[in-house]
Amino acid sequence: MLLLTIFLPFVITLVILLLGEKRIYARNGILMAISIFEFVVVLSHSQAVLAGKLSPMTLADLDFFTLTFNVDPLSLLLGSLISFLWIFTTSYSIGYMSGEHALVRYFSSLTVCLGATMGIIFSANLMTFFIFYEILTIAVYPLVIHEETEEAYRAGVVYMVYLLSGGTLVFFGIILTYYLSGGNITFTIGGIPQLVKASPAMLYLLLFLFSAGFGVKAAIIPLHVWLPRAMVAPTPVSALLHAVAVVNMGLYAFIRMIYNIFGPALFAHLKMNNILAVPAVFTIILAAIAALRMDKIKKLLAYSTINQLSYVILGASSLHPIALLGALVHLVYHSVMKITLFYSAGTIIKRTGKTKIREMSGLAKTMPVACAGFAIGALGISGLPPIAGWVSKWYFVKGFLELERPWLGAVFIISTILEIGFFAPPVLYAYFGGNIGSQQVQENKHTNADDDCRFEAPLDMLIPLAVVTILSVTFGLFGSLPFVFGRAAINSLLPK
Amino acid sequence: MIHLFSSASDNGSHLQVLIPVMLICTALVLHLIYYWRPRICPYIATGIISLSFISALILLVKVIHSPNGYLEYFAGHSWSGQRYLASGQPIGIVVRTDLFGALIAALVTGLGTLASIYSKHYIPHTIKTSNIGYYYCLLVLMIAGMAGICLTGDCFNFYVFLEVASISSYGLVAMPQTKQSLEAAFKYMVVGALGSILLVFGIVLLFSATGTLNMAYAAQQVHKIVTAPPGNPLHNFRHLVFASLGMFIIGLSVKSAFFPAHAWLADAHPAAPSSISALLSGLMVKSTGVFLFIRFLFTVFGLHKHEYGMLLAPLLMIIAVITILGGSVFAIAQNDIKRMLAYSTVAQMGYILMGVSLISPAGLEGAILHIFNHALMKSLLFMSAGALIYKTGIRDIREMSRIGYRMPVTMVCFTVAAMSMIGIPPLNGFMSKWALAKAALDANLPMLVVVLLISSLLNAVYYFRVVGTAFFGRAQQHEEIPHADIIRNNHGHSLLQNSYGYYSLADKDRPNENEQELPWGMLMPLIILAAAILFFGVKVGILREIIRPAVQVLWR
Amino acid sequence: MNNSLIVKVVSQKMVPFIIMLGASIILHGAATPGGGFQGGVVIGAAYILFALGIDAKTARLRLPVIKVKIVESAGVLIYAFTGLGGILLGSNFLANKIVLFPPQGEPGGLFGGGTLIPITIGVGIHVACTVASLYYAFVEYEGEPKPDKETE
Amino acid sequence: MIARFDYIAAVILFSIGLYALVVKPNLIKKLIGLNIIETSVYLFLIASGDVRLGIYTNQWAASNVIDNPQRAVQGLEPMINPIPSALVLTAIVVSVCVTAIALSVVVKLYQHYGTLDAREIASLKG
Repeated sequence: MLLLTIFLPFVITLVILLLGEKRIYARNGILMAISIFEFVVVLSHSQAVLAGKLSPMTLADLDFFTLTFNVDPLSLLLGSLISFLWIFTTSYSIGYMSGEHALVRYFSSLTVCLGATMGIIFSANLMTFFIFYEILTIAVYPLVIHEETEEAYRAGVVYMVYLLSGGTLVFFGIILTYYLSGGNITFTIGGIPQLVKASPAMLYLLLFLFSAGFGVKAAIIPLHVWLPRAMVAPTPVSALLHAVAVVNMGLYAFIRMIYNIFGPALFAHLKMNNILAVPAVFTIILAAIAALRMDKIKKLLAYSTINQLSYVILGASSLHPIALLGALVHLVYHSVMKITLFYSAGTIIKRTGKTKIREMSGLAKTMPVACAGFAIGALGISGLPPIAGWVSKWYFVKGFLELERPWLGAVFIISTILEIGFFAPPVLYAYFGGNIGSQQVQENKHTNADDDCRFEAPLDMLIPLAVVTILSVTFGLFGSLPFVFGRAAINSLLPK
Repeated sequence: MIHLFSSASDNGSHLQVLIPVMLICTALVLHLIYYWRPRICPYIATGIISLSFISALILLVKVIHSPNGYLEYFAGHSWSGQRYLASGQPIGIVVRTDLFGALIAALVTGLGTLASIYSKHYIPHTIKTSNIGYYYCLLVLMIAGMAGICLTGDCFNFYVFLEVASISSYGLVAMPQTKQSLEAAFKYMVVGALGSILLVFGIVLLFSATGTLNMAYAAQQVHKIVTAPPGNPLHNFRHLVFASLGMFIIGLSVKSAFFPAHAWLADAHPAAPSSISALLSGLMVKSTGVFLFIRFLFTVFGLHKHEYGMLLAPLLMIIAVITILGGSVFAIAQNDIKRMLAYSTVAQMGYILMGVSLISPAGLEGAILHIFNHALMKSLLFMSAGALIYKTGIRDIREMSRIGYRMPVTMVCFTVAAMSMIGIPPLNGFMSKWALAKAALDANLPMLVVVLLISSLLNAVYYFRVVGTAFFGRAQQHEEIPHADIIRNNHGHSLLQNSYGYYSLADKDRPNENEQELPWGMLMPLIILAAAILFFGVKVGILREIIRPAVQVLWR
Repeated sequence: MNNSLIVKVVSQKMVPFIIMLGASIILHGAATPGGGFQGGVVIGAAYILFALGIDAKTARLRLPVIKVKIVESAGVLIYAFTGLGGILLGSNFLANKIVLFPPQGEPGGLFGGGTLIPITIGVGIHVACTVASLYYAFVEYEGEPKPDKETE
Repeated sequence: MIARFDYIAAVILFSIGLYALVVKPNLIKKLIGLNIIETSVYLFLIASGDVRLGIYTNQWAASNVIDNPQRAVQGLEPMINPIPSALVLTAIVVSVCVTAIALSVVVKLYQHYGTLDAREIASLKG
């Protein structure tokens, strides 16, 4: 069943390619079915995994390494999150993209992304991980350039250069690991044992290679350039990049690197947690300041993502169970909230063609659901109490206080203030701004003819938006599922 | 037949000589057959090459099962059965095939079969009809030469076969008779002849020093000379050995297009017909260049045994690094797809040299693995590029947008090979890069791994450019190819000369415009090669089981 | 080509003698300096002389391209089959034994070379034909009208 | 060393040939240069077959040389080695082939460009 989650999407891709541009309903049906199927299959593993049963599965022996897959609590957490959000990504994409060009390419790439993401999450060693990591990189390219404008192609080039360079560094890291550990590249609880014997210089090099390589996907600041550029893509793709697959895979890789390659003991012994904290703090503050200057909604969201991702890196590198729990939970919450933000922003852009913050003025009257979603997401990301984000921030701060590093806790406070600073304008404009926006609502030429503006957007866009908005609120008030998986993950990552 | 497969008195096999002999004999009658029955000529060529492929496979199996890892066959000895002089020097020409040679011979004949199948449809649109007979003649001769190089064990035999292969390839490069191909052929010929003459020089010096042309015996003598203490008369022959080594290194560097001498390759390989480009890039630079490089450096000069190996290694390593980076950087700058592939070949030759320069069994293993894998990948790349040119007449990468939708199978095959070239894991290119990287780390030279990775990244840049344009390029219509003059080929099709001076069929005369993308005869080699790339990526163990003992034989 | 009569006659009368010399060199290839290549070149040179004496087209009529090519290939095949004879008779490729020529010559004599005799004959035929056809390839080449530009 | 005037001649010939090959723009002259280089190597080859000329020569007797170098060095077994001559023949054949093909290519090039100047025949770059 596990292999099915990984390889079925690739088969489905072929089916989509064969169906062609014409058979829209069949394609949509298949896409929804595969998304729901994935979620069900991933969840079906939870019983066994939470009970502590791991069963690695070797698919092929490739002489130097094996293609092996495994489920552990961390991959269960990520897998269920992503397959769950995929349902909304698919349905939102179907709505958003209806009538666009090259949909076969779009949806087949999307499905390859699903398979690759699942492959990354369930891989049990570095090489298997790397194969799917690169497949994901390549599969996202057609999505980035989907608009086929000059800007999109330039963004595509930037994307490819950054991501492939990152992949190369990762690959070098893998070779070095292979070399240092004498051929053992399996993710091991507590780290790969053979690495302890390696010389510190080599291990620092390894840390550099992995962090720089994964840092591209996780958008650590000097390596983040591709992420705001890739905003030219359609909104569902941005959501995919920022909330669902791509950057989360960078974070996942970081967590795997810290806990399953180096291992907490070695990591702490070499003071790597302090080293890794530097770029993370740097990124958090700089990205927040950069976001203050942005006047486009999607750019603002991009920098907000960069800022939030480093929370997770900072929390994960702390090696403290509470901060780690905060990181894992934040991974989930951030995804949910960011997808809310993107969907509401996307709905606004699709319906009104507005991209600037100032243009959102007074929009709440014409598009109440979208603006409510945006406001809730913004509040959540900023970390205001009733909505999801505050829980994880609370854990971060608590963890760092327990670690007696209050200044790292202070970073979160500063960042929160900055976030309120940059998220306030759009929300305030939307709800309390002058009514200049309402006259300019223009009919988008792509919307269906039968949609006579009874709703502010087609239902297949509004429903996912509403669901993820509600989720953001519920997770804030009583979200227990992420904690169940998260605690299990911590037990497996940080052995007593 | 009496002793067709194994010789009566030696441990050799008749196949060792029969493979080149039957190819050469067929080649010489092929152009006569073309006069007589033009239509059966391609079939005869394909048949004889595939027959030699089967023979090479049988030979490979025999070599694998031979106790020493090589077969020795004495050609042209006296009837009395005397094989050696009293001093232990063999009489006559010794055809000595070890595992390495047998493997490459199988590769040569196998790829030759595919190229010859591919040629049947491709060639009539590239060269004059009256030359087709000569084309097949030269093709078979070239394969005979390359197979002969791999099978013999005699210095001068190497030279003769090398020249057979080289001269036929000069003719093949010139065969389209366009400005480019003629100019490229001239350059190729001058540089190639210079390289060959340096090789003769090397062989003569080696002969002067050791008094033999037999490689195994020469190796013993070289060992004696190099280890002779000062005062021993043999000590005086050291200089000859060193001079000979230098000549071999320079001559073979020219032949295998290492850095300062790489320019001819970038001209010659793109100018040839694509089926020949595939063989030139895939096999020619290897069998006449790197194969002999490994053969002479390890088997004869014993680089791993003597101290001059340690002196040469850094030099070779520097050349390798410059070749890798230079080739990759130049490849990025190209707009002509075949020229880009040719520069990519230069870079890949650097990889192989890098494996050799480590002077370790692991490095050699990686180098041989890469020889094999690169032959498959680059043949496929050139053949699919040729198919693009055959169908659409487009050589310029910038004009290729959306071509992947017009010719899906071809472009998918191209993509598979390109991904393998970049080093995407389950494909065979990754396996050899991995082996090279591991060897470099074993030799404690992580910088080489960095070079390898930078080059992979550059590979990714230029191959992705093609694949990206082909599948996701701008949908705009490309401009009309500016054509200087229109000529007519032998089928009455008008040929357009584009801005690069290459001829291509005009749109209306393009074959099978509305039918399937390519004739099956051209599609089949592509698909077979793509499957082979995948197969040898997943089942790399099969190759390593052959290569590991092959390296042991070389290492002795 | 308007040669003087003397040149024409002498060149034609010389041809058989040159061919005789070539044949002699070929046949004695096994025992003395010389052999197939040298003798073949001499015979080829005889033909070139012949063609120079009369004009090339007439010479061409005496020796059509296709015949040259057939004989040329036959030369190589003689070599190859001599080699294969060794295998068929139970030894190795090109193994040397006096089997094709009944008179068993003394070592150093005309027939002392064993299989070397057919080999040198094959090589000689091949080389002679090659030299002749090379000459024709260049002499009879009908190029397109050339521009008048000359270098150096 | 001066005794080996043949080697010196070979080196001089080689230099002349290389000069012609590199410097002369005319394609035919380049080919002549190539042939001169080849000739120099043949000269060297044949000269190295002559045992009488000194110790840096081929020692074909040579199964003897390596086993019993003194005798050959002392000139007790003076003999001209036939193998280099045979090799030279093969090499000459090869060079004839190369020259023939190269000349035919030059003819075709002349037909395309109307010149034999290598500086003007330069459509391939990069």
